[in-house]
Amino acid sequence: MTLATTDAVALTGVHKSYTSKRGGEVVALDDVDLAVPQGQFLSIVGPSGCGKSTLLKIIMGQTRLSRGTLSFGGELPEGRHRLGMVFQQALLLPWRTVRQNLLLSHDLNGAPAGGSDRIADEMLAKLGLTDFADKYPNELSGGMQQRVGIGRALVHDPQILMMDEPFGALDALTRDQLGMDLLEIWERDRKTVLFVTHSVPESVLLSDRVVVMTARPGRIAEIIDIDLPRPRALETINTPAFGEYVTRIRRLLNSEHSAH
Amino acid sequence: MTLATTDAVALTGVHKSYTSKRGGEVVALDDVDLAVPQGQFLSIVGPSGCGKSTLLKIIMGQTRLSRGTLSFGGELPEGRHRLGMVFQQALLLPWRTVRQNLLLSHDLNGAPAGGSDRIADEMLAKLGLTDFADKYPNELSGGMQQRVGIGRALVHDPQILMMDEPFGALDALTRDQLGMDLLEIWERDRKTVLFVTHSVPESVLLSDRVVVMTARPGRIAEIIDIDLPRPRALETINTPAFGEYVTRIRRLLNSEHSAH
Amino acid sequence: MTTTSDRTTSVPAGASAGRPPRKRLVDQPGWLLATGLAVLLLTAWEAAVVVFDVSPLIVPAPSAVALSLWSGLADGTLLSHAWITLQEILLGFSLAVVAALSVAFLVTQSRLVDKAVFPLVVATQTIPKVAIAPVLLIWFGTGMTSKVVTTALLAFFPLLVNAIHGLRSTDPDQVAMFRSFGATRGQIFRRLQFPSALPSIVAGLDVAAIFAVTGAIVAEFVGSTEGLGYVIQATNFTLDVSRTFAVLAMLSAIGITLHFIIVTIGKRVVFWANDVSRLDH
Amino acid sequence: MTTTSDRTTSVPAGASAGRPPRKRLVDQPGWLLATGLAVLLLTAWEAAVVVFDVSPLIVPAPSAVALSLWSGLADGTLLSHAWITLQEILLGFSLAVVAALSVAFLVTQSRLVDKAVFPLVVATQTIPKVAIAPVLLIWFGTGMTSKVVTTALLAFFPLLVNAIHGLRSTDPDQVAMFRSFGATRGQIFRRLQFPSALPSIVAGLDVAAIFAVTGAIVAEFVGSTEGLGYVIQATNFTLDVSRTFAVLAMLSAIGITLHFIIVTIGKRVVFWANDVSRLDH
Amino acid sequence: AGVSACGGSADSAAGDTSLDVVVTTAAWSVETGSITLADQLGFLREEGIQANFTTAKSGTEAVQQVIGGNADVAVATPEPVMIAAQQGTDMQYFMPFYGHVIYGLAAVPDSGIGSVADLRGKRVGVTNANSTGATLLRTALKAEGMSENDVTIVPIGVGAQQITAVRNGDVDALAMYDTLYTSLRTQGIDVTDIPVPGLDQLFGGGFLAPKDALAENPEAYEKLGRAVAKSLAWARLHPEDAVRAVWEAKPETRPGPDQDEQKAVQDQIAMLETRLGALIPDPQVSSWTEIDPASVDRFADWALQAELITGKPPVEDVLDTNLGTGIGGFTPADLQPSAGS
Ligand SMILES: Nc1ncnc2c1ncn2[C@@H]1O[C@H](COP(=O)(O)OP(=O)(O)OP(=O)(O)O)[C@@H](O)[C@H]1O
Ligand SMILES: Nc1ncnc2c1ncn2[C@@H]1O[C@H](COP(=O)(O)OP(=O)(O)OP(=O)(O)O)[C@@H](O)[C@H]1O
Ligand SMILES: [Mg+2]
Ligand SMILES: [Mg+2]
Repeated sequence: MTLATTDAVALTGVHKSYTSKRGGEVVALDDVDLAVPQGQFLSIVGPSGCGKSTLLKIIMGQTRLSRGTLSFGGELPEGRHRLGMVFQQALLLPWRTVRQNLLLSHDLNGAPAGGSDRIADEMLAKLGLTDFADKYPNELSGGMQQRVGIGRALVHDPQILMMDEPFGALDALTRDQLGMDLLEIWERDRKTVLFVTHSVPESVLLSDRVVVMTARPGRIAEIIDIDLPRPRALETINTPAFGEYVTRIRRLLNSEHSAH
Repeated sequence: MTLATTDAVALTGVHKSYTSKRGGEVVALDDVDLAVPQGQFLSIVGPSGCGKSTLLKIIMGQTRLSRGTLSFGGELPEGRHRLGMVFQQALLLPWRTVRQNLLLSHDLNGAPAGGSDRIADEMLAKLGLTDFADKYPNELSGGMQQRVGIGRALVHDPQILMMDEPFGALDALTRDQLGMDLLEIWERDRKTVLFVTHSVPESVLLSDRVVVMTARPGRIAEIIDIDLPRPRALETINTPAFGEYVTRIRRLLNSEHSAH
Repeated sequence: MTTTSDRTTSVPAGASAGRPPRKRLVDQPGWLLATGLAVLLLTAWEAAVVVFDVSPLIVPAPSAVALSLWSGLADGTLLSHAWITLQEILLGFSLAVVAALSVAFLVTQSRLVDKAVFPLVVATQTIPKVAIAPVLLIWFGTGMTSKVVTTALLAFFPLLVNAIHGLRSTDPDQVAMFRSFGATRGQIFRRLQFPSALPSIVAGLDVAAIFAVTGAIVAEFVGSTEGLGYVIQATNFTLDVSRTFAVLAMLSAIGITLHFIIVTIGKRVVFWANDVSRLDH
Repeated sequence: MTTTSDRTTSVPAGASAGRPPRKRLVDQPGWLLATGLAVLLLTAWEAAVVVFDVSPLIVPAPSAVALSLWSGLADGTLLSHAWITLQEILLGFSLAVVAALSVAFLVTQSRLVDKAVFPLVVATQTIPKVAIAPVLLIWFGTGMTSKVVTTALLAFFPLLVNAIHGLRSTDPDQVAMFRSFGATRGQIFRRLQFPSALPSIVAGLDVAAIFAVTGAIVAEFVGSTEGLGYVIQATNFTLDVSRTFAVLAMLSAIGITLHFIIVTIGKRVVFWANDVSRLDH
Repeated sequence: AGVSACGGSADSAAGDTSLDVVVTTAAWSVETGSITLADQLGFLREEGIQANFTTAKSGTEAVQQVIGGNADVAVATPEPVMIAAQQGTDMQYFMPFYGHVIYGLAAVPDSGIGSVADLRGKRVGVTNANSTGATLLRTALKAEGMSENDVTIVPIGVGAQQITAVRNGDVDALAMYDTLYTSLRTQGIDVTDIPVPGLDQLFGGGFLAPKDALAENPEAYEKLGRAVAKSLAWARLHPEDAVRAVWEAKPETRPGPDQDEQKAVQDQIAMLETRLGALIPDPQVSSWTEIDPASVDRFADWALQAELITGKPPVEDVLDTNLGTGIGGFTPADLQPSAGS
């Protein structure tokens, strides 16, 4: 796969295997070709252990690929502000309050304090954590911590936003609400988003494309374009087209699952 | 609320508040009365931060309650084998392989090695981790780790099993499958189960009763008896009664949510 | 099945009136318990000295030590010597902290320093300070500088190892997160690695402070005309063993004070670390 | 928008044929880099001695030290002394490990010991071993026992503090999990707290080993007629400074060997700990 | 051995009486090595005595070893003994080792110092601020109507460090002991003695043991003393042989490969003669083994003056004069080493 002019990130023939402590290799990704156009909202679904986190970590530069090419394109600012990630764990800094954790990237980039405060307040409200602004992470519930992790990445506002099961620890309502907030933010700036989720409806509701992966070795089974009109709302769920996409993806996942 | 003869655990007027590092109190639980009859499968749903984990931790004896009474009843063996918990984080021991982590409670209780091996193999198959028996936790994906945590508690086979969002990091299929496995194990022994989840259908599908909680201060809004025939299967989802329960609980959660 | 509950956790004692709280020994404040035990041990020691008729030239009775300590404090001599030693300890300790943290920074930031320089640093640590003290005297003179340097040399290594250990145990995922936020190397160090290492660094500071006390004394042994180490030598020469022990008691007091200062400040600085008390109930 | 990618991570060098791998300095093995730097420093030292005509009584030339080391090794005297010292180091170190881990166990398991005994342990640590040497000699004799005890006393504290620090940083949730599995206190210690503390304990062992080397030498200074510490004293008297430095070189070799043994074993034992290399790319 | 051995009861397998002897020295040297030659040359075996020689860093520590029952005999200078006697711990000298007080003052070449009076305003090097050398300096200054505030006391240690300090010109004068001056001279630094009147009339120290042990089993101590006295006399007669014998027994005293062996022999002979010359003025006469009570008394006077002690112990308390004659009961003809052990 070659890099189109408008691709934010492209992977060609990517292979990743881990060598185990006790010897033996685990192939996490095999022969993955994926190009993500600038400004696209792309979801990745697949069974547990199929290499979704590995894929994001490779793009982050956190894990080296064993074979293949990773390239970034387009008008990306050098070095800074390029990538942002919400990890599967919240990864908050225990010595910073909720507000300070949210503003981490602002602090690192020397943003003026005044503007940051307003941004933090808005984000706190969105996350439903206004009362917890001055609490420390270990005073929060699991879901609250995860919300702070999401907020931190959104405040960072990167060119490519990667989210690894960000809503996993949240109740349905908070989840829907944050999903809509995310969509709203995305509609405004059209940053590139790579979104890993276990919820098929969520992937359909949010994305332009859904990548369905197979387990061991992690391969791309199919990439499905979601041709639903934008802007989308929670009501989109009730349209027949939505249901069809969901059924189709579920069937794909099922067949992949039973093949093992 | 008094302790009925058949109650495995009962909470009366339980109040829990945390004192924050920066001063100020957070009320996590307020005036909670709850009796769980022996052998009941009880689910707890509620918005993020409403005190679900706190409730389980109080029963575990991991957190002290501020006011109220906690009592255990029935034919519980002294000390050992009484409580088991799947935490919101997997909490695996990084120096033990998957198999060794699964057999932790066996090792601690000096079980004979032979029988343990068979149990571990069965559990590994159920969890879909047979190929990963000899891997270490940091060689697993997030969902795989969570599965080991679930398996460990099931192998332990306690009188009261508590599970805090055990399926949060799993894809829908694995989730359904493990839910059914859990139900099967439960049908066999009828241990008492306290199950925290964010999935309303899941709570209805699995439980005898569903506790709906409200956020800050964490109170019990309503306790709903699920009168669906057992044994249940995934097909139960398609019955009208099931749909009604789900709708009713969702409505409750919604109203609680919008009240804030 | 029984109707009685086999375990009941009730309202904490403080809230329920009427029931008098049963004070257990372990709930007494730490200083009281430690002092109590110390008094007990000193009494046993006093008794042993009397019963076994131990020569005061080898181990004096605690009462004699106390008397000597009192008279030495009263006439001001011990205090003025202690002040000298304390300065050496504090200056040496500070020097060690700066040096150890700097080296730890370099070792953890540069693989070249780690591989090439660190083994040599370890190699120098085995050289007994007493053996190179003469060289230090020649380089830094007989004044306070040479004592401060010796003190720092002794306090340096425990802190260095702990700082490196702490800096290395930073979560790699968090480093990746900082990188993605465009953090510079320096920012990753200051904002992430350093705070992550703090619990380990505090443990290192604890050891370093205690070794700084020993370091100052050893330095004074080698060549000095003032300080508590000098007093130990002087009283050793005059076989005034009670006074020697009185000085040792002062050193213990200095050490334990430094320990508690570091532990107390450490707890405040590393407020987020696991609270031990959570393990005990 | 540009068609070129501004960053491309390609196949690792090893897999793609044809492109010769560019060896960077930092990729050389550690021993090579450290030895290289050591040789560099020794050359500079040799040059400095020649150029500034330094008296061999202050700092002998490395060549003279090497010669002295060689002849001392060849005629077996240094080796026999080294063997004595090595025994003291290893025995003292082992004693310190047992004592420190036992005390750490008691301190972390019993709040009473923590509150009452631990402060007294800290208090004793500031007492310079040289000052109580006569007492140690009288209690433990002039033989090897007193040296082993002194060595152990010096190595004890860094390990103790690190072990306590490590044992205390166990995750309380995991403790709760063990409790729910019916684990006894002993099991929680052995199966959870101890392994959790291992990374910290390994750091403590590193410091303790280095201090054991110093401890044995200090012990031999105080009163002994054999061992490397004694040789340092003897050669100081005979003004054989080259031999003194040769002994220091041997001590460094012993220290660095112990360090690498502990680091290597440590890495295997604590295989699950954060891999540093993951931070560096 | 332990305390019981000095009663002669705890005999070794060979039927010998075993005694633990602690010698004040940081490390063996040719001077202290001449004591242990008694073992090497077979003199101890002839007497039926087994001796275990160990070292202590200071006289105080040596004496503490005896008080603590860890050693039977100490070789030490008299200051700690006087102090201990004052505190009621009786230990008696039964044989001399140092001819007279080994401490003294010396001027660095070109310092222009010729007398104690010249020391005013000068820097005086001592091994350690608490050494007897420093004490001697104080009393000498006091005798001249000065105090230690009129000079600067500089601790410069021993060995290479000390020589370097003198070479660097860090000090103008020294207050140390005799062999250190010899050591400086062998290094080409020709320090000159500053006369302190009466110093060579003071007792210098030697072998001591607890009073009751000496009373209980005088023979054992006499035999030990005689064996050691023989080896000292032999070393005095054959200094080069003695130096080489010590090298053989204690290889660490041998010069390094980068040192000139012939010079080393000469240097060490000089050290040996400094030590034994004052003790044994005439090698043909063995009466040096007797300690003059008057010299001990004079030392007590000096210690009082130096404020080391506050009251003078009676000479009998620190001196056993009964063994001296027996210890010296040998002639030069007896000094035939039996085959080295
Ligand atoms: N250790 C603590 N210190 C202070 N406050 C705490 C602590 N643990 C929990 N809380 C507070 O108690 C409340 C309930 O927390 P809890 O973890 O029980 O919520 P939860 O229902 O499990 O939420 P989630 O679904 O997000 O896991 C929250 O408001 C939280 O901020
Ligand atoms: N550090 C590692 N060392 C060895 N193997 C690893 C490592 N990290 C991941 N793996 C393996 O790579 C495969 C893919 O893991 P990855 O975390 O990418 O899965 P995932 O799709 O994110 O799964 P989940 O939905 O459970 O989070 C798994 O089989 C896992 O065992
Ligand atoms: Mg994942
Ligand atoms: Mg929770």
